[in-house]
Amino acid sequence: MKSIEYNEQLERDVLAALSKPSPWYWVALVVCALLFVTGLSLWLYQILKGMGVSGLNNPVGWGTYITDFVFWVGIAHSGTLISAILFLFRAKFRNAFNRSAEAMTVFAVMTAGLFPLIHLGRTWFFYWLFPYPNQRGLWVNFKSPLVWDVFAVSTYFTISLIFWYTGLVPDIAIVRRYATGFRKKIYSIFSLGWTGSLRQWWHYNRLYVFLAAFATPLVISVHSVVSWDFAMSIIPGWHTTIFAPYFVAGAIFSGTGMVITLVVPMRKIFRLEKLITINHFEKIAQTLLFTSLIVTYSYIVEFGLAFYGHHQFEAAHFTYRLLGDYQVLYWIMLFGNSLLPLTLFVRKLRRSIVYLFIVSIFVNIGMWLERFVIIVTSLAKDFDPYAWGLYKPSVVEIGITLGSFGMFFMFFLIFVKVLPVLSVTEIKEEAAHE
Amino acid sequence: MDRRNFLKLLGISSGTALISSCGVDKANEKIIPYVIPPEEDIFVGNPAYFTTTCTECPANCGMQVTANEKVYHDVRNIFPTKLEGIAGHPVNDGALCMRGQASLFRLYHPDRIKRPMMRDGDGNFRVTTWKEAYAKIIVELAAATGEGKRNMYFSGRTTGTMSGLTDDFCKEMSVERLPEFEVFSHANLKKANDIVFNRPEIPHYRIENADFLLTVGADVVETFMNPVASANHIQKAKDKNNLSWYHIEPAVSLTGVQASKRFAIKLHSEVYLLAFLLQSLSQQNSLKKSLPARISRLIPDYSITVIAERTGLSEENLRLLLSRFANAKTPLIIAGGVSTAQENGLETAVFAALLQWATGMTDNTVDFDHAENYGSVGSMLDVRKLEDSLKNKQVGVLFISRTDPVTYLPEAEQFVELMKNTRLRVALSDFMTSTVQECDIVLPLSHSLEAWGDAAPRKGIRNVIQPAIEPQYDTRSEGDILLQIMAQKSGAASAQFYNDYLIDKWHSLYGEGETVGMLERGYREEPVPSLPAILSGDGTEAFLKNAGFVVESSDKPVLVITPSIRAYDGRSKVLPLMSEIPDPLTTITYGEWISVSDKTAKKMGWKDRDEVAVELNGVSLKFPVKVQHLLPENIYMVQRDLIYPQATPVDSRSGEESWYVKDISVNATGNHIPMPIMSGSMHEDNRGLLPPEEEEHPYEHKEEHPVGRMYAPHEHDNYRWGMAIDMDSCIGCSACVAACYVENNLAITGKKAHLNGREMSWIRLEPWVKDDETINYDLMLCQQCDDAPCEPVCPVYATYHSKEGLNTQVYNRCVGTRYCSNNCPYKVRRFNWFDFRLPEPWDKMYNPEVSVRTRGIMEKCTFCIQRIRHAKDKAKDENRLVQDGEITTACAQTCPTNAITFGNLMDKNSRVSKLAHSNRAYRALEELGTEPAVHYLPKKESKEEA
Amino acid sequence: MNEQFVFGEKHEFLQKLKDLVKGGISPKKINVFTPYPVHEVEEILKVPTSPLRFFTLLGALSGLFFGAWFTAWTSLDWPLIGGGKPIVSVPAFVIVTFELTILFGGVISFLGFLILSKLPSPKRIGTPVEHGNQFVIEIQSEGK
Amino acid sequence: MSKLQLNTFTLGIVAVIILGIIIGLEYIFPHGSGGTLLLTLTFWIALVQGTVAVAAAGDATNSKWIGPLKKELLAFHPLILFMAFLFLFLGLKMDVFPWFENQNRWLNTPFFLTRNFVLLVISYFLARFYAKATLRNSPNKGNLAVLYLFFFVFSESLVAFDWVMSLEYPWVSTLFGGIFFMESFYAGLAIAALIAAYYVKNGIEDQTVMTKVLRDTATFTFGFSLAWAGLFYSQFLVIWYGNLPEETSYLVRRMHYSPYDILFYLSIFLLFIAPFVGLISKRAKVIPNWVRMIALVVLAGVFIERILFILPDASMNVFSAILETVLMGFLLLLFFVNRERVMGYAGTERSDR
Repeated sequence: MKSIEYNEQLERDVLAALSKPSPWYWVALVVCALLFVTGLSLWLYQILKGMGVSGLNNPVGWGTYITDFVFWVGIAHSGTLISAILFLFRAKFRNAFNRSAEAMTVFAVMTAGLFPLIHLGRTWFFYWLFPYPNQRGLWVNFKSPLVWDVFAVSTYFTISLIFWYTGLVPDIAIVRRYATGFRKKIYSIFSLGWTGSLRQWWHYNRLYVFLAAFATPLVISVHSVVSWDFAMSIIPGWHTTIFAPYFVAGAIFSGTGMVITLVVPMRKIFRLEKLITINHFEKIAQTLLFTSLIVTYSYIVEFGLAFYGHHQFEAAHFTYRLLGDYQVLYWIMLFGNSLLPLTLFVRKLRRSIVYLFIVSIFVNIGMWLERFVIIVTSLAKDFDPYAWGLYKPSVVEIGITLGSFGMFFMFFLIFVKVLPVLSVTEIKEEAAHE
Repeated sequence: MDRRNFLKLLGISSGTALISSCGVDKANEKIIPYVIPPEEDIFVGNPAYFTTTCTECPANCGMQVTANEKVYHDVRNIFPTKLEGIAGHPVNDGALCMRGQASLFRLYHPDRIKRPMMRDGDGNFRVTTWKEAYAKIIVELAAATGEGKRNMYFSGRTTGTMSGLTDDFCKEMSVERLPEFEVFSHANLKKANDIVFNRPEIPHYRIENADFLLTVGADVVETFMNPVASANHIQKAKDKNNLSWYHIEPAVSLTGVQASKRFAIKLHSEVYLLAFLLQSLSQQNSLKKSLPARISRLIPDYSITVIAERTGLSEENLRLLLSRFANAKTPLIIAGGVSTAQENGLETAVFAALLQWATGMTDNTVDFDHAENYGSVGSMLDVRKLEDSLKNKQVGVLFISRTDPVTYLPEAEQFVELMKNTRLRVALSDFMTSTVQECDIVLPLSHSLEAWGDAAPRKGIRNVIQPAIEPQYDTRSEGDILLQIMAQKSGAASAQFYNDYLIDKWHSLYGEGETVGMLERGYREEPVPSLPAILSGDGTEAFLKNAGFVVESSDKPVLVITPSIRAYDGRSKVLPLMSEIPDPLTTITYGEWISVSDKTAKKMGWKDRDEVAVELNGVSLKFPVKVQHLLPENIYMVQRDLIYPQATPVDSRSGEESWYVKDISVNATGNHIPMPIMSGSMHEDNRGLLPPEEEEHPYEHKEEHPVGRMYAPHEHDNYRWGMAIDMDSCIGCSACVAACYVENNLAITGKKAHLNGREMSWIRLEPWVKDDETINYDLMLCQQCDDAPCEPVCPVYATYHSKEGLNTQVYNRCVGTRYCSNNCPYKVRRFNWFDFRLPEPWDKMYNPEVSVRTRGIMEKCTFCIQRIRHAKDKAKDENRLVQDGEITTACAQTCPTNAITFGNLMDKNSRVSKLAHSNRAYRALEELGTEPAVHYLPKKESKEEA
Repeated sequence: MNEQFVFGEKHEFLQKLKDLVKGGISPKKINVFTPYPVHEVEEILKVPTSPLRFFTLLGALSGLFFGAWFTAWTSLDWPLIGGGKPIVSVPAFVIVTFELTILFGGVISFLGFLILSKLPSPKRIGTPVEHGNQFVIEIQSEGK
Repeated sequence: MSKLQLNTFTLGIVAVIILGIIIGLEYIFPHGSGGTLLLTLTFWIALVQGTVAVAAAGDATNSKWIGPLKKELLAFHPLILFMAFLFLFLGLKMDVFPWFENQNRWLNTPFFLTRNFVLLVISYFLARFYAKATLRNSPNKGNLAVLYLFFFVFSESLVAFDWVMSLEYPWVSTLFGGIFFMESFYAGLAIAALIAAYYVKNGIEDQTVMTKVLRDTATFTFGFSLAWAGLFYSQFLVIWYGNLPEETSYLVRRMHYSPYDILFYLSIFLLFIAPFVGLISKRAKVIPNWVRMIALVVLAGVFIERILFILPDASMNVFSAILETVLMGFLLLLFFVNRERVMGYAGTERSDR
């Protein structure tokens, strides 16, 4: 088949996704939007009444909100992993996923970014977290991990956005070619008047490499910073050196899980089986397995060393995690994060889309629970037994959490209808190589 | 009639500094409210101080009121904002208990009766005028006498001038004054002293002079007589003559666990123990005074083994007690509480009295001359008499003043019925109690902080009661009411004011000058004739002849009613703070519970919060369980304010009621009741909050690992504020907690918040069960760590470390990330989950020097930084440094045993540095390297005692 | 008038390009349009490495120095003790500095890209140039 | 070079002799011998396991870049067995460990020796199977690679926790294991870079391929300098920030006391700054001499850091330390020179690229 025809075909296949949406699409979109709105109104209610509407209490100052924050940041990470790290490693299978993964990153960071604000006691002063000249003569405390968060997350958002958009420009130019009327105008504007001239490609390639090169250490730093929100404190179960790499791996793990969760239905609905093949899935499954092993390794090390010396508090804490009030969550987490992924050693299972989808769901749940367990159990029982107490999420917290899912999927649904879900240009380039 | 004019009457120009305070006469001007001038934002002046007396319980501690000038509802006025004990006061010497600290909540209580009321035709209360009410009373009184009925005046404990006035009133109006009604009447003690010494009184126990104290059931640091004084004196005795204090009790009480040694004794068997002590001591003739033969031969004589078996005390413990008595120079035994309020409580009291006498009782340990002023207090017998005369419809007008029999008496319904047999029922009260509900005329009383008066807690002491604020409602003092009724009857144009009456009395008693002195000090000590107590052979012999040692202790379940340190007999329940602060023994705040022995609980498989139904003579009461360590098996405890023992036997000899409820059955209902238990766990397992035990030091590797620091400690220039807390002196009375609440405007969050773990206390008392032998406490508050983990994590510098070593919290900078609280190993930071505000008019008591926190911010103890600021300003004016002892925190100030020492650690000679560097001192969770500024001195192990 | 060569297949296009360069037409006069990046073109036309890297370097360094200075300066501006840590806690400040390095580096690289490749170009947005999936060689004719 | 060509048997003999000499040294210079032995063990195990791990990682992620060097890297795998036996002799030096006096459930001599020995042996056999498979290019090479990496991670972690961290008992850092296997991999890469540089310099093998390999190894070395910095910083920052006495003691002793502080900063320079700055530019990555130098710097860094880990807790004997290092270096050289035979022993026919 002549490459030019192949390319035309390819463009049609991918852009088919942008055609008129089915009723089901609208249903899904509306459901997500409603969830999103509910979440927002609950947040407003919380602002007016006070943090008391959450289940948080004296020992347990952080709960569902911070869990959600870490969870969404984690989701974001695989996007960068797939687009940047795999790009640097010249791993071929990335271009089946990178576009949607990058979109996922952007939306996930947006979602995550809300939670630090939601969990503030006085949200209306959130801007105090940013360093700006003020007549109080006060700056922010750069020693505080939360300030590191502010910088890490905002940097991460900016860079991911740029990275995503850069990759999009040539593809938008393609859509421009197909679009008509008003939409054509919009696409023209966002294509920045891309021509595909030598000069453009020349700088474009460099930029892409540089952005990838920046994104890679960035993604690692971001989740390290997130992990340090906990590791910097002295609470048993939080204060441990392995946290940074452990959280990074966990993040990529959960993110990869989410990629699968998103791409499997997308592939089915938009009939992209030709472009997103089983082999691609096998690769992504291997990533899942690999990161799962790292996470498991961290679990084992954490546990082992807790009982290694006479570290009374650590030992007490991990016993509590294992057998205490939250043990059920912990065991579910272990199943989803450590046991189930092991089955991916079996090639047949690796290559079964349905099975992968199921595993990915468990991974999402497991990773959410992991953060929850780490955050809550450590706070619930720390040094002073008198101050021990339990936490359980309130309706408001659950509502806002669901709202965040609504927000994320709403954006994703909009994305799949307005932008090419695969990197057409890269697939062309890839095809030309063979 | 305001202070100024009154002082004029006293013949003192308002210029003279009446009370040692600069602000006082300014304050006087401000007693009359006036609309505020434009610049309403500047109003925090220096506070004014008044001396007065606490009327929250019969102990009558001397109080110094701090009144702040502030704007309330656009009106500038002065408001009492803090109560503290008068330093050097013979009763409480500067200290105040938690109830006293909280009594401001009574002053500003929204539920107070605000105007006189009268029951109209259809039986509803309607507002009336005083005149009308008086008129009705006068008419009814006359009518009743006409019918040949008896009018009666039934009141709570009344002392001082008021007592005299009441007599005048009763004579004038032909009313019988009944013996006063107190739940804790201590009738057996009075009776016993009558038998043994012909002195039907409760002596003043001078614990400070004892070198060995044996308390038998008497909860001396909770409610017995004057707990503040007792605690204070126990500490004095510890310092002076190295007192060792043993406590014997059938149940378990805070007092018990605070004693240097505690013995659990079988129910009713105290009397055997005392008898045994008497006998054995006289046999080894180590008695200071030997009992006359005719008495000693009547004292049962049992072998040590029998006694050991009867009492449940081990033989060596018995020997230990004997040797203690034998070797003590000035031993003191105090029986009371649960040990005398029982079937053979009288015997117990008598033997205790005999033991007192025989072991060399002198006026400096058991002082009858300064006997506690309980003479006019009646017993259950008197109540029965009243009930009889009500039954026979002999009562015309019944005055019920400052007491609530319907709530506290057994068979309340019956009493309500009986009351109906009167022509008219007049209530003098500040609250709509169940008794007041049953009356026809309600005369609202002013709070003692709104009225003049005096009190005589014990012979030889006269306390001043003077107002710190105008009456907030149309209320009057009892004195005024009685005088006005009399005046209205005699048709006088205007009645004499009670304070005029007082002046006359005081002038006639002490003369003008002395009166002023008394007002300045707040009290006056007057000489009393000394009349040594002599053993009355006949009385004692007569009693012993037919004394019954009948009641044997049994293994059936028994419900023991104990007094409550928070509610006293129940009267202090109306103070919301008393439910907010945990019960020191169980750490329960709101609601009721039944204490179940841990052994019983294990056997029955009950856990905290399981609901049980207690069947006692037909009635079934439901309580959630609180497992209580140290409580003997089959013994259940419920606090006095929660239930009244229905129909428990009353001792016909003394009128004392028994607090033991027998033949009960307790079964689980299967329900699970949410109950706010503040303590997450009672077991410390060597986490470093209590001092680590020598034998198994949890940080043995310390030496092989040099204590490392990543960065150098930072500088302090003149001050590093620190604290030393002596847990050996601390008696767990929680007065410090209450003081902190009032001083720092802490929020009252309520039961729901407590169930969600959202209490706001900045300082808390943590009980730890030590290997099922005893309960040790630590007092946890912000440790003001030098390397505070909470500080660096705050993104906005809302908390940071001051040069003076204070871990400060900037309320208006805080955005509420709660990271600091997460990272605080002591968990002493508190977050404002909602806008916790005191409802009006309680907000009148807010301390204007401390900001009231809004929702969404973190708050914490800062060593009463407002007080530090004041002292430093003062020092700065006189350009010098703050002296040691010049400032103290609210918690330290009110501590009856001075367990808390606050000061400057940079000053090597300050009391706090000395204590901090004493070899006893340790710091909480020291191995975390947080460098706390709070140093603890552990409770001395009772081993050292034996 | 520029002369244009249009190809459907990559190899034909590259072949022609090679010939043209051999044919002595200076690479400066040649412009090509491709549907996706073709690295061979750069080799054939001897295009030097993109100057974009200087923007990147500039961005990264400015971020680095700004971060290092800003964290230290703000802390010293009002020195507040926290947890006994030094006022200027380098280990803690490394992080923010690092993030700023990346932020500046990334953003300035992007701007550099826009500047260098003359994007966005209003002209092209107005009337887009479409070559579809074809490979186009454009040679500026003499005189111009 | 060709002088060093030996047959398999002689190679074995030489290995045994060297083993004997090293043991001997421990007895000739008993003072501080425990520390010296630990140094030799921890450093060289990192190298030999690392080289195999690098090859395995290539197969696990089936990225082609390392292919051309596979055989060279795998040539060292028999030395894992060598180290395993050398390790056994640590059994005679257990007194270097503070917990030797009061042993507990995990830290007691028999269990300590067996678990580590067994893990090493297992990882040896896996390395061997993997080497066979990959050179035969058999389909399950990928799985074997993963399996090897799995055990590599665990045995290196135990090297970290058991051999080194327990010198500071009861001090713990959960990241210690991670740092160790990461460094081992780092060292493996450095060796790969050395070989690539050597090939390019002496024009052995296909130059275009080798230059590419050189660039890739260099790039990865560069990347790992960052990764190392990341892990080091993660551990440092947590301890620094927490400032818990029983945790800081470890760092304080190495940062605030001479001479360790020099080693401390030196290792940071050798393992992070030098390779990062040295290899940041695209051009530098293909200059054989330069890359070789950086590679040696990295290896030196790992060596220095091992000293830094061990020396504060277990004294060393300088002379025997040097001698042992030289001997081991020689042994590695031998195995490299005789890679064809070793691989032959590993049961592969000459594979042609």
